[in-house]
Amino acid sequence: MVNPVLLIALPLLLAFVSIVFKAYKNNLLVFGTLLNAGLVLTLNKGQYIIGGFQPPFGINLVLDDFALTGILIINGLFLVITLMSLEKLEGFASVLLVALAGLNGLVLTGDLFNLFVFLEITAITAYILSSASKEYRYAFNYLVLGTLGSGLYLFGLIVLYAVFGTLNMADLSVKMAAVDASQLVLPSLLIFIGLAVEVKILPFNGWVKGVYSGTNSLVGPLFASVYAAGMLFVFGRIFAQVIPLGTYLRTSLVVLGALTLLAGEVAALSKTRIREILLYSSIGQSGLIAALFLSGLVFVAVMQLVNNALSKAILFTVAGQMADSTGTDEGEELQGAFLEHKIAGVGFTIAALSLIGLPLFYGFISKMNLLFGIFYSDNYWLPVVILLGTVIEGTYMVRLLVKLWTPGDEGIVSEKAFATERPLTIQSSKVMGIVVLSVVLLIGGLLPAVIQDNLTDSGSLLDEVTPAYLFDLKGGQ
Amino acid sequence: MTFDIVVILMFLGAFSAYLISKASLKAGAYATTVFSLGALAVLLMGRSEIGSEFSVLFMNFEVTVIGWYFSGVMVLVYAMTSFFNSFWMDKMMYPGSYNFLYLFSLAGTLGLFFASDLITLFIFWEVVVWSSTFIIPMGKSRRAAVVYYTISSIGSMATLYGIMLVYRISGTLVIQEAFVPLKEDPLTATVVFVIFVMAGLTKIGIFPFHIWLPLAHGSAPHTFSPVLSGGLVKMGAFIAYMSVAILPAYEAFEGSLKIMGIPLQLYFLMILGAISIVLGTLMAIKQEDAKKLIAYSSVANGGYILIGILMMDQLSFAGSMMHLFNHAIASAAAFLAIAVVAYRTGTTKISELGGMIHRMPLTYLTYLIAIISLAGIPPMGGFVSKWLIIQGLADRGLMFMALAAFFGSIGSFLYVFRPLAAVFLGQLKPEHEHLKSEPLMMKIPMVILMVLILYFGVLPKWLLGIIGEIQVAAGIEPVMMSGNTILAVNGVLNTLNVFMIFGFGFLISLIIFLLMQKSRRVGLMDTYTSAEFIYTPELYHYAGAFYAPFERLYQNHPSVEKFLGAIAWKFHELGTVVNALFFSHKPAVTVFWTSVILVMITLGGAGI
Amino acid sequence: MNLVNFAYGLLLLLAAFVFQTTLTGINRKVVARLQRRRGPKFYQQFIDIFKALSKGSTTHGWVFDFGVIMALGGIMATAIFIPFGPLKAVPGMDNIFIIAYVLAVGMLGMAMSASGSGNPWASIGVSRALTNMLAYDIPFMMVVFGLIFAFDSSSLSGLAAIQREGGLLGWNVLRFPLGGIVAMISLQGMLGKKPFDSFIAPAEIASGPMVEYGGRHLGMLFLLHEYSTFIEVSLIVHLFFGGGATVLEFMVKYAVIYTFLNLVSNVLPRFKIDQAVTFFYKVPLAMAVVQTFLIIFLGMGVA
Amino acid sequence: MTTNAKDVRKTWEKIADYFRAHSIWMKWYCTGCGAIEMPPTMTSRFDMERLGMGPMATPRQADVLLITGYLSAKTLRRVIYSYEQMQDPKYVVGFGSCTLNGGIYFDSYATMTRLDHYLPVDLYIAGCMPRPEAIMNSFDTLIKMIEKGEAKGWKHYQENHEWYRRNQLHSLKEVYVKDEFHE
Repeated sequence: MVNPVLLIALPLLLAFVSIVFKAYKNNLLVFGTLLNAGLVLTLNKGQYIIGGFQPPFGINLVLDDFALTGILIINGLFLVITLMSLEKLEGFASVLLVALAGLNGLVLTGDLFNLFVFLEITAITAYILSSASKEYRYAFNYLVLGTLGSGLYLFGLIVLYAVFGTLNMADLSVKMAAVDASQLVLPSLLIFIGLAVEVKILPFNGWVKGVYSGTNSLVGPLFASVYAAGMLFVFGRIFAQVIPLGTYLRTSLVVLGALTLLAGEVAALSKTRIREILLYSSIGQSGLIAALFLSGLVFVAVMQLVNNALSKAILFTVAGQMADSTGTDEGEELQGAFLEHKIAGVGFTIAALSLIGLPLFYGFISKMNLLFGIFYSDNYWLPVVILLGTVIEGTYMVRLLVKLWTPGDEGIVSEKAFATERPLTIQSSKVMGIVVLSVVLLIGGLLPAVIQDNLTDSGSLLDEVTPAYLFDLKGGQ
Repeated sequence: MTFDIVVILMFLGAFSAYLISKASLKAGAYATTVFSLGALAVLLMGRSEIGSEFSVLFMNFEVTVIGWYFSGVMVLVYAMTSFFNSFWMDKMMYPGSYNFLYLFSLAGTLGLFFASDLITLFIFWEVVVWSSTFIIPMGKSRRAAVVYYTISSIGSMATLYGIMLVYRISGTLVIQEAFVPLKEDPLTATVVFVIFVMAGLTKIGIFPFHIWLPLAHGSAPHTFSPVLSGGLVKMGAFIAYMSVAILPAYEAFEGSLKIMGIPLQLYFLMILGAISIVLGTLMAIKQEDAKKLIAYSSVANGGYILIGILMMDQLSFAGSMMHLFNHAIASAAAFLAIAVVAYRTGTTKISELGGMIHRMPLTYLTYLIAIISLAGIPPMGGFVSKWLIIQGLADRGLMFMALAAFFGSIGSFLYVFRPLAAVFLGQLKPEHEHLKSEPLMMKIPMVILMVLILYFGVLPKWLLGIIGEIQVAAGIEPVMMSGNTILAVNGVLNTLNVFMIFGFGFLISLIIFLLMQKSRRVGLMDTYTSAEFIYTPELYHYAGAFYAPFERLYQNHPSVEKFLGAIAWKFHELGTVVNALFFSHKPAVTVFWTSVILVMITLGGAGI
Repeated sequence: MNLVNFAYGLLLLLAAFVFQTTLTGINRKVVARLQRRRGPKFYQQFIDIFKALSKGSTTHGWVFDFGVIMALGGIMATAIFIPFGPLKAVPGMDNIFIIAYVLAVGMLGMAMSASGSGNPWASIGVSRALTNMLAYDIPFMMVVFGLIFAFDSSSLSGLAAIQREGGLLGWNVLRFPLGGIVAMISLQGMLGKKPFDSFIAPAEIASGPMVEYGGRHLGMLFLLHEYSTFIEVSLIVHLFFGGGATVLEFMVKYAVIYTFLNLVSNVLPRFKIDQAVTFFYKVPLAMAVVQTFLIIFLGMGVA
Repeated sequence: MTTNAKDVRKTWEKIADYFRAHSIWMKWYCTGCGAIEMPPTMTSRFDMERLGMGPMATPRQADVLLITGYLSAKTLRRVIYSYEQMQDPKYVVGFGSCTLNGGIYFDSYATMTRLDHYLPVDLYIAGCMPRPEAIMNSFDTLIKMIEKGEAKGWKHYQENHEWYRRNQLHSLKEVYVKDEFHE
């Protein structure tokens, strides 16, 4: 019954209100995120037309399973992350409200130009948030590259509009499908690059290093899980459902995604700072998910996306908090950091293991499904890349975990005395948030049906892949 | 019915052990003993229920003979080692978590051995890997855990690929059915076989995946090394068994080139096994740390087990299955003995010890019996199994495997003797004058293991009976026994007679000894010194570089560790290169790459 | 297995002792003649052993005693397994691998006892002895492996009987000459005769493992030495020289081989331990591998 | 009863003494001179092995301690150590005049002039140096002594240990097992 446009309008409204009532802006933010999260649960699927013009002429919101999963993840994680790091808001409350609106809009919109608008709104909030680290140079880099991406996206859009005369997604997908895909390489590629900047596909992701490596416990998880999830949902929407890719372009882009995965993992392996490790891991995961979307495996891509978003929220929160309270996130200097923070440590561990895809955690379920999916699309090389990536990812994650849990040099028994003396504090709100997210990961791993059922139909807008390959968790066969 | 309860109970037991540890560490440690002993009891009593099937959550299980046998070995090792846990509670960084992970990994192995579909198998495989990964760094090395995890995950990821491939081909994950279509397609079968067996190879520590063993076994907590070496390594043997027996490799590779009746694919793996034997032996000989030494011996023994399993015949296979048990308990006993020494002295370096027999004779005896079995000398269990393997090799005429087996066999005398001579015998150091003997709780498992090693060396009938059942289940001729005589096609072995004659010889020898004049007891320092006076026992103790002349012969050996290390470093460098190429703080670089990609893909697209 | 077997075993042990010890005495005489000396009485070896047993002794702890008892016991048990010509104390127990491994009990016992004395010379000697063993045993086992494959039997008396069927030319040393040479060289190593005697080198490591022994311990080690010589030479007689249809035949073959090795030993200098290893792995091992290859892949000399 | 038991032991001892007499293993303690006289005695010219004699590597294995040449305070200490490491029954043979009375070094401050003050010498071989013939001759005597049960020095040492120990300590001026580097 509730119109999903409220998800966009309400935060925007609250953002304007918060500018007026500066004193209450944090409360307004909490109120807005809570309200949004509550609203998500009451939504019904369907098409919502804004302004009375029927599509393809008017603007419309599409709330299918895919979008529903998207806003569920975005609003849910946004809420948890905000609540975890309220003390880090520092006047970003209004920006965050705008960001929430933008992200919801991204996922919900059914129109490519509308999407561009939301993309810009979201990007602008991201630029602002990235300046929270006081490294304005990196924020500026981000701004430059983000603008470049938007520009290319817009350019691609113009070409499409010139050819097909419409920007409505459903309409466009039908019209584009009728044309030989090889003639649409340029606009598809332009749109791809435009989105790839935000999705962090190699080599368009030069900004990530600077921006992510300085994030605090609020901005880090927001970027790595909420923003990343939002952008990937858009990416999936467009490339799995709207723009049909020719074999050539599809293969090239999947290769690019696979390369991103490998490059990200390999780069993470060579790093020692926790946030740097995590940011490269994020790049790798983005590459993987993008490759899955490009292969048309929407369902498993969403599963992996959820896994990545949940895990990264925990990981970046802890890493950001470490950097915030101790002034460093160098793994070597934080040896044994979890000794005094066991719950957060366990959460961090669960998140890391889930990210690697180890059993008992949700990551395992998603990794199994995505591998089965890829095999069923008769692609035998991508699993090799993914498994290689998993090995590398496991290596650096375990290396990091071992360091954070058990201090001590090689050759001597690990002892409490070797633990770091830096004063690490983790607020109870963060601990609680971490517990909630880890429990979700655990439940997803042990009783996958709970998460599964909410995702089952999210690949169904164009439904080119029926999820028949799904590893049936109840039968095992 | 009992088995599903065991699996679930063990997982619950892991959590309860953690909770109990929060109340009292010692109690938590005892809980590990109680739970693992309980599992052992249930396993032994539930033998009649072999063949039962059950499901937990989305995982499916079936109790097979081989699964039962493997889990019995595993639980036995865990149960015996768990007696030691309580002594390290105050030394351990995370004692509660240790107890938790200890039982958790045990539960994982149970699930693994009972799995009836490939995904369940893989799930428990990974559960065991990650749970043990977090125990290892509580010991002496953090790097060990990482190397262990990496090597394990290389294997398990390869196996996962194999599982996927099998599923794609056969459309089922049930272990008994999944491999059936492969018989018609030897090429795919080869690919599946090679990648599927990888996890097994990494876990047994077959060359070139052996590098994690000495690192992890050598530096894990003293209470976990026995489990790693005696127990977890055997998981690899299980995978190897699966890939040969369930695939079934001999049928699938019927048409391929054969060497002495062994398909080339299997022969290649056997050669890897043979290399492991030789390499494990050579490396064990030169180790300066007792635990590393036994770890390398595990590499060598893993080679035997692998070769035997790959033979899939009446003798060697039975020998290999039995060796698996013998090595498990003997290596656990040896590690436990070293653990006692480490508990009392705080070191496992051979050259820092000596004369421990004068302080802890029972430990010495445990170690002695364990190494007699490891070296395959009668009347211990290890002899029977090695005899079977070698008779089987002789029957087939696999001379290069036999060459390695002989080398490993004789070489094992060298390396097992080294800790015996330098840790337990020789001069007692002054600082160890006042060491106390081993505590009672440590004596219990050591005595049990000693008795078991001796018992199965003298009366292996029961054990070989079970192995016969396994062989029947795997579709090969079971090992023949009449009374206590093992009947091989090319020789017989009556272990009881060997034992009795040995006892007879010992008796005569004892009588001669007792008939003669009583000896005068002198101190250890009253020895022949070319009439020189000596005062420093630690200098009068031959421990370091024990086999120096022999070690010199291969000191410049090529090292696969260096090679693998170089590969790891190359990945590291690649990461730096990627970083430098693509992740610059200058946006111009990104713009440059963007235009490159744009141009390349567009031109490529236009070209097509 | 019943008491009769044990009685036979005891008799066999006595016979082996008397035979081998006399032979050792005679060989001392032979060697003396070779060096243009008169040499000791032919029963000198008995006197030496009994004298040693009659003397007082010192001990360094229970493992020092226990090791010696275990060593002699193990070697005696092995000797019981060995068929004395056609005579066998326990039928069906003369499996070559059993003998090879039971033999190791004795080695281990002695090594243990020697190290238990706390004297580093002993440990050095043991380390050399074990290294030596790693050198000579592998070529030997390799050849034996070939024989077992060729005749599908690993019983000493069985292998000997098969050889006797073919008359003189049926002897394995003639059928498989390479293997025969390897076995003889290995036997030289097993017996610890020159050039492979660096582990007891009296002048540099004070007789190695034996350094701390005196009195009854030493006497028992002498017994052990006689028995292990008996076992090792018998192995070769059975494996390569057709064993013995009669006790006399066996004893003659035995005596000839033993004396021959002794003569060889007395004209050779001593290898360092690493030289011995290198030698064994370069020459006899290569020969053994070639021989086994010929047997297994070409069936040369088998039928 | 006691005499009977003594007789039985005596028979046993007689047999043992026969073995001991005909199998004499020696530990040579050569202080400088005298060592050169041993090889000819051992090799083909005189062939001591025909008497069942031979050199041994360590005192534990040896029956006879053959001390050649003069002894100083430094070497005496080691000779005593070696002697005490030997197994009973053991015999001491003093070789050359120096062991008897100090020989040409009789007036040196460091020379021990009378070996039998410190160890129970069963047999002296006089001469400077004694030729191999003399050595063989004395070995013959030693064999006969042992066979008859007359070589009882080791028992004498046990019974008069106090006296020997006093002499040793007197001459060595220190605890006899202590070495000069450790005081």
